[in-house]
Amino acid sequence: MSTLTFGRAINAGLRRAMDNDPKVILMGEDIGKLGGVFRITDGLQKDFGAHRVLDTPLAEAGIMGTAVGMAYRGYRPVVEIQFDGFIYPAFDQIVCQVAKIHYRTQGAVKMPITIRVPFGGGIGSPEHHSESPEAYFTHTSGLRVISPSNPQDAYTMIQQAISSDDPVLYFEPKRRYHVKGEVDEGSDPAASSMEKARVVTEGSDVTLVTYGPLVPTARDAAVAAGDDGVSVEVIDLRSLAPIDFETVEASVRKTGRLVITHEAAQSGGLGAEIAASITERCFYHLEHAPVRVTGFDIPYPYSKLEFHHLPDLDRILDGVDRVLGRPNSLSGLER
Amino acid sequence: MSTLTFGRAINAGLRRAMDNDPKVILMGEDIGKLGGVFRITDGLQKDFGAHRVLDTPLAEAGIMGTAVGMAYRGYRPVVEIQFDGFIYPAFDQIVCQVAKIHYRTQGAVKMPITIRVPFGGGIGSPEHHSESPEAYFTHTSGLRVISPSNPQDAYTMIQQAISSDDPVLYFEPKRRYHVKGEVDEGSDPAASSMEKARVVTEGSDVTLVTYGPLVPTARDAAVAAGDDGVSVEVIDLRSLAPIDFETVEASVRKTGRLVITHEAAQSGGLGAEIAASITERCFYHLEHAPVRVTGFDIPYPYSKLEFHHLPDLDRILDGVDRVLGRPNSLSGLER
Amino acid sequence: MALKNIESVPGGPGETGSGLIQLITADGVRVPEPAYDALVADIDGAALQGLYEDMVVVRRIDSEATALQRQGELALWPPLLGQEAAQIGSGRALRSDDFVFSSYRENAVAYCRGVDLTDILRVWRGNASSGWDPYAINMATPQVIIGAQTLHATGYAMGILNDGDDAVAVTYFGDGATSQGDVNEAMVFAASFQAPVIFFCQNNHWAISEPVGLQAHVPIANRAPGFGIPSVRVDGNDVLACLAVTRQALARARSGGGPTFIEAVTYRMGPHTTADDPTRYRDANELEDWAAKDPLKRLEAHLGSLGLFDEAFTAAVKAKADAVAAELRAGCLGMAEPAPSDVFKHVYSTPNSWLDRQQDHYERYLSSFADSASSDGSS
Amino acid sequence: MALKNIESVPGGPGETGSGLIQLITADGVRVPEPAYDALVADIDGAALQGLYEDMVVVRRIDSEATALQRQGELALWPPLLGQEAAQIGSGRALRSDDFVFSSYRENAVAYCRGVDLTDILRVWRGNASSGWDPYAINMATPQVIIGAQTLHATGYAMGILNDGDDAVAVTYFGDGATSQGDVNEAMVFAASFQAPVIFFCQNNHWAISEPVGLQAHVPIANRAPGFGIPSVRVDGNDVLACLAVTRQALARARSGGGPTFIEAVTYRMGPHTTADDPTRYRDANELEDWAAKDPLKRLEAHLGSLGLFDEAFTAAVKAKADAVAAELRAGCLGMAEPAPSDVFKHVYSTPNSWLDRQQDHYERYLSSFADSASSDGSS
Ligand SMILES: Cc1ncc(C[n+]2csc(CCOP(=O)(O)OP(=O)(O)O)c2C)c(N)n1
Ligand SMILES: Cc1ncc(C[n+]2csc(CCOP(=O)(O)OP(=O)(O)O)c2C)c(N)n1
Ligand SMILES: [Mg+2]
Ligand SMILES: [Mg+2]
Repeated sequence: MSTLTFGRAINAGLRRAMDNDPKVILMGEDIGKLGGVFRITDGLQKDFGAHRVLDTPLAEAGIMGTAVGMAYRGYRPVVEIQFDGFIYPAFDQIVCQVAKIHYRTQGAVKMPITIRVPFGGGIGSPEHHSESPEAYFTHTSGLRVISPSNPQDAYTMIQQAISSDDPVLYFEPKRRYHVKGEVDEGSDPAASSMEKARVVTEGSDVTLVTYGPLVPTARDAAVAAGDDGVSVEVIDLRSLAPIDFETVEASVRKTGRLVITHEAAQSGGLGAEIAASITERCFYHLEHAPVRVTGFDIPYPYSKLEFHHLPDLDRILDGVDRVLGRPNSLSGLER
Repeated sequence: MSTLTFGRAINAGLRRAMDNDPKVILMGEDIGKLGGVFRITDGLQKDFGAHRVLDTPLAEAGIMGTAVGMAYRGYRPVVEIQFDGFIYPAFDQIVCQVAKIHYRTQGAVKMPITIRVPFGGGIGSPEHHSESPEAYFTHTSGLRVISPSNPQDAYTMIQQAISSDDPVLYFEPKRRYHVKGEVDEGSDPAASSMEKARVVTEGSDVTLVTYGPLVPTARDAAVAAGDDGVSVEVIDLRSLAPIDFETVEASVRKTGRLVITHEAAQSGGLGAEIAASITERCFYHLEHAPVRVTGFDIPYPYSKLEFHHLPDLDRILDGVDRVLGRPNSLSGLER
Repeated sequence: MALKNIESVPGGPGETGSGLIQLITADGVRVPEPAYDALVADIDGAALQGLYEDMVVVRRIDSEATALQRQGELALWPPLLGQEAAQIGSGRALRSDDFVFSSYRENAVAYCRGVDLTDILRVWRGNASSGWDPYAINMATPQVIIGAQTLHATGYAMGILNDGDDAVAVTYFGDGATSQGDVNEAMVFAASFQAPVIFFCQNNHWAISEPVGLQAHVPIANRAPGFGIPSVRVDGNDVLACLAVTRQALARARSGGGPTFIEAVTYRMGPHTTADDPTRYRDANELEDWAAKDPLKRLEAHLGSLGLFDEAFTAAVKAKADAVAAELRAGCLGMAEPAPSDVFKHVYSTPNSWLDRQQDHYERYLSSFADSASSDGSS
Repeated sequence: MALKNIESVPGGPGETGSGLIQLITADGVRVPEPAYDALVADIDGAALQGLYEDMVVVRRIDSEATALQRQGELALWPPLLGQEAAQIGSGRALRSDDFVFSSYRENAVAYCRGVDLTDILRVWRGNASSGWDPYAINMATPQVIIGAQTLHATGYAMGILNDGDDAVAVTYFGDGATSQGDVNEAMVFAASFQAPVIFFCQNNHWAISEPVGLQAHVPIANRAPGFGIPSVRVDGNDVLACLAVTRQALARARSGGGPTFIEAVTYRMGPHTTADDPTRYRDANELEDWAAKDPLKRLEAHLGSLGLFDEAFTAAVKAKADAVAAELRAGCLGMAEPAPSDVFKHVYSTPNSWLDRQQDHYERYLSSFADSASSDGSS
């Protein structure tokens, strides 16, 4: 066991994947000497060489499209998108190529590409540096989407993503890069599945589902609710596509109440899919409609206002009150 | 009143918008002499000149980005994307620019861009020609998304889109281009709102929500269900972002049962948002969980199989049976 | 000053006059071209006859497929009529371990790669998203998104470099494609990594209804040097010249010289696809002008001048073309129909819980018909 | 042959030697350049002094903003240190009805456009998504998505054409940006429509940690002619030369001659932004070499040689810079804080039922705090 920050845990996972398989190649902007703007790839170019860690020209479609070609050639490219808001120039290559080539070629060609995306807000950045674009990808058939919430998962799941023969979007909650945690660097990533959700905190009154950056916030909310006599079960999805609905369903069958929280805009966000699917799966166990506590339907705001947009402990607790029918901010509203 | 095909109705609406406002400019690939691959802009370059109907170089990001610049200069560009599957190269310009410039400039700059997208399947085409990408855009704050289902709406709504000061995605159900209908060419587009849903068929047992290409299919399903003694209320959303949930809610409060159908993949599709929102708004009126009848989570399949992917009358009726708790394909499945 | 579409530009990308590499004129005369003659010194009479046969065969594949489309056996077909020399000349220059990333119109290149004829038609019949296993013939299946494949080729070439191999990636695309960001980014990457990739642009003068002058105001071959990539403009209707310039580019790539851009100036003599009606936008005279430069005719004339175009030869070629056409037609008509649950196959390479559930539900749905009524044969 | 990043290329885009338009040498000597001298014939001593003052002021804005960032008053700042001549020379060439589309580093251009100083800082303080009304100074607010603005400028220029106007759109971007598809597509559109747009590329040798040799293997100015756009490579640290080439491009555009591409070869002397640490990737010697070519120093020397750099002048310039810095600082510190419900403003220009509902709910939420406890000041 070692104590690593979230960021260093990803670095360690990348290093191990590169050690294990010479076909693993990193590509991205500023990932070489600089080690990336978040230093996630720090030291890797020095240790593995410039032919394994490629500083690419400044063009995301180009990075993604050449990664596709490298995958055709048998490589396992790991692409870094510098910030969430810069993934869109690569959208066409992701949606029409990365996601579809396996289907297009009837299984003949594999696309084992990992796309690392530092995502989410709360770091005081200007426009395009704090977005949560995951729902675009969870709606895209052919992709897998995961997001770790702690150093151990970060370490394990990056290796699982790289060894997956399917393309994987790996969303890194950038505001948690400095969080420290215990990491078992000897653990075998193949021993677990990146698709399983995890019950973070057990509880019996309300199921609170989240992922990535809001997992710590949700855990804090559970503690606060506990102080208030409400037992909240927190689930960290880990995999966003597919979602491990069995785990969520089992919890909701127990609690009868579901709150979902994410930073992304509400309309069409992942919360909608979770609410709809869980309602389908356990309608008769629900005591209240699933409640969504999310970002608003706005472009990510400038930093002085970002904490109004981002769900926080209080807003989550308000959602918990709502699902429990306790007094809350919308009490008395004709709905 | 004149009888027009769906395609001609759009053409007539474009013509009227161009007549009324010299700032309306059409841009796209092959829209000039050819009149577009679907002939929607037929004759417009001849009548309005090559400076109003621009055949552009073959580059969707370029088209969208220059449209942004034209809008900065006070124009109202109407962009044609040749097929749904070719919108992705423009995704970055749509999501980061078209959708955000009004917010970015604190209201100083308007982006009255209309993006016309022939969408959906059922026409026997190869890959990338039959997609339903609407959920990517309904999840993008700053955009409005609409989809007409009949010639009259096509005629009215294209004019409403063009006169909107906000950017509008206008999704055209291409497999319905040849459907004929009555169009009142003298009608005032400002007299109605493009955001209102329409009850197509009244009913009391089940609410069936859809839009665009599946509206006729839903109507047929309502007739078939009626023959079977089930009264289905069909709602044509018309606006996909924002959705007129008041109209859907009113219907579901009456029927207690909701079925949603669309061609797009299920997971993260618009059906999820509708199911989640309606469950939030009228949970205690629901007799059954909302049922989704949608395309699968697959890349759009080759044409010999497309009618397995696309919801049709039988699959919708099976969904109606499911929401009613009548014998259906999933009867007896432990859910 | 006014805003308008510019359709043709003097000295622009549609012109064929100057700086075009040509080894056989439109009249079939072999003309010397010192920088390239040595590259095709091995092409003797028999080899020329072989190239001619190839061109006849692919033209026959093209017309047979067009006929199949007219007869309702194919949903669509993109003819390559007029572009035989560009595709055969370049395609025949490749080694089997080179790898091709093409668009949808390169059926003649696929033929050179040894594709099973039936495989060419699968996608156009609607029986598959694509026709063949790319690794079986080292050619990716047709790319529909204009220009996207140029990046794939560049990335593949980067992989070749990393493997220390001397294979080459070759990407085919059209004049219209050069406007796409992807194609330009591919040149940026290719130059930056000095990747062994050939950009083979068939300037067939049209992108559906848009003339090449709308995409560019100077010859397309001029574009590449600005990215640091050497380029050459070749008569795309001259099979020998196309072979020569491709061999030159391959040699450069194999020896560490990096990418090359080839513009093959040719002409799309047919419609964009069988769904297109070029009379709406194209002058009949233009077609006539180009008919005079037909790639097959000029090789006929040249072979004739060498005494190699006798009846025995033409009969053999015709027999071969007939046989290929018959095989193609039989393959088309005999193609097995897909099963409904094939829609769920190969979306992922490992099980996916969302999709598995949908498949299970759909199979239950299908079998509910089998139960309730007589089977409709779809399950 | 191996796959690797190539960092510098002989004769490549990082070299400054050949073909660079220069009117004032690094030592401050005015050298003749026949094709451009006439374009700046009106720039007398007073005008040169004006340009010098501008450069001092914008350098002072830059250092004051950097200081504000260090003091925690700004979240981030992208310094333009070293690029003053490129921005002032070009910015001062423009007419007020021209329209600028820039990236995030063109604060000196904004200064030329007459921006309110406080407005420059709004976005970097986190108080707004952008700082000013674009129509007030005919300059779009900073673009963060690399290269996106080049298409906006091109579209704006197409609008100018359609209006029959003789204004010009000018877009600024970096060396790294030239790798983006958008920038290349902008050149395609600009050439196709012969739009009156100037592509002003500041090759400051770095894109964060990536040297320009990684983006290109030949000078960036070579790129444009391949698109049919004339280009010029100018000493970006020579304010007079930058003024001259921009005037030439403007005249061409105004008279229907279409687009021009200008590569101003300069150097980013500071970090990419205040969050960057260039010592991780950049050789200190390189910085020293470029310090010798500093744009202000050379103009000082030149003015000195003309007897125009006396104490009265430098004192006046210093006073102006001090005043500007004080105004900037005061504007920064005095900026009004946004209200919570400002997050909902200007997403749409007309009411939107989804968002209105969310705003209503959030305002209820905020007021639930005001009710239940003492107000936390956030509502
Ligand atoms: C991204 C994208 N946009 C638009 C299209 C529609 N489209 C198909 S072919 C074509 C023209 C292509 O012209 P060119 O590149 O010259 O190739 P050619 O057809 O002449 O071989 C267009 C616009 C597409 N397939 N992909
Ligand atoms: C699409 C996109 N990708 C990545 C980034 C991150 N990024 C910000 S600035 C920059 C380097 C830009 O270099 P250059 O174009 O040379 O401009 P300079 O910063 O030198 O002025 C990068 C990679 C971005 N802002 N947008
Ligand atoms: Mg073409
Ligand atoms: Mg730079």
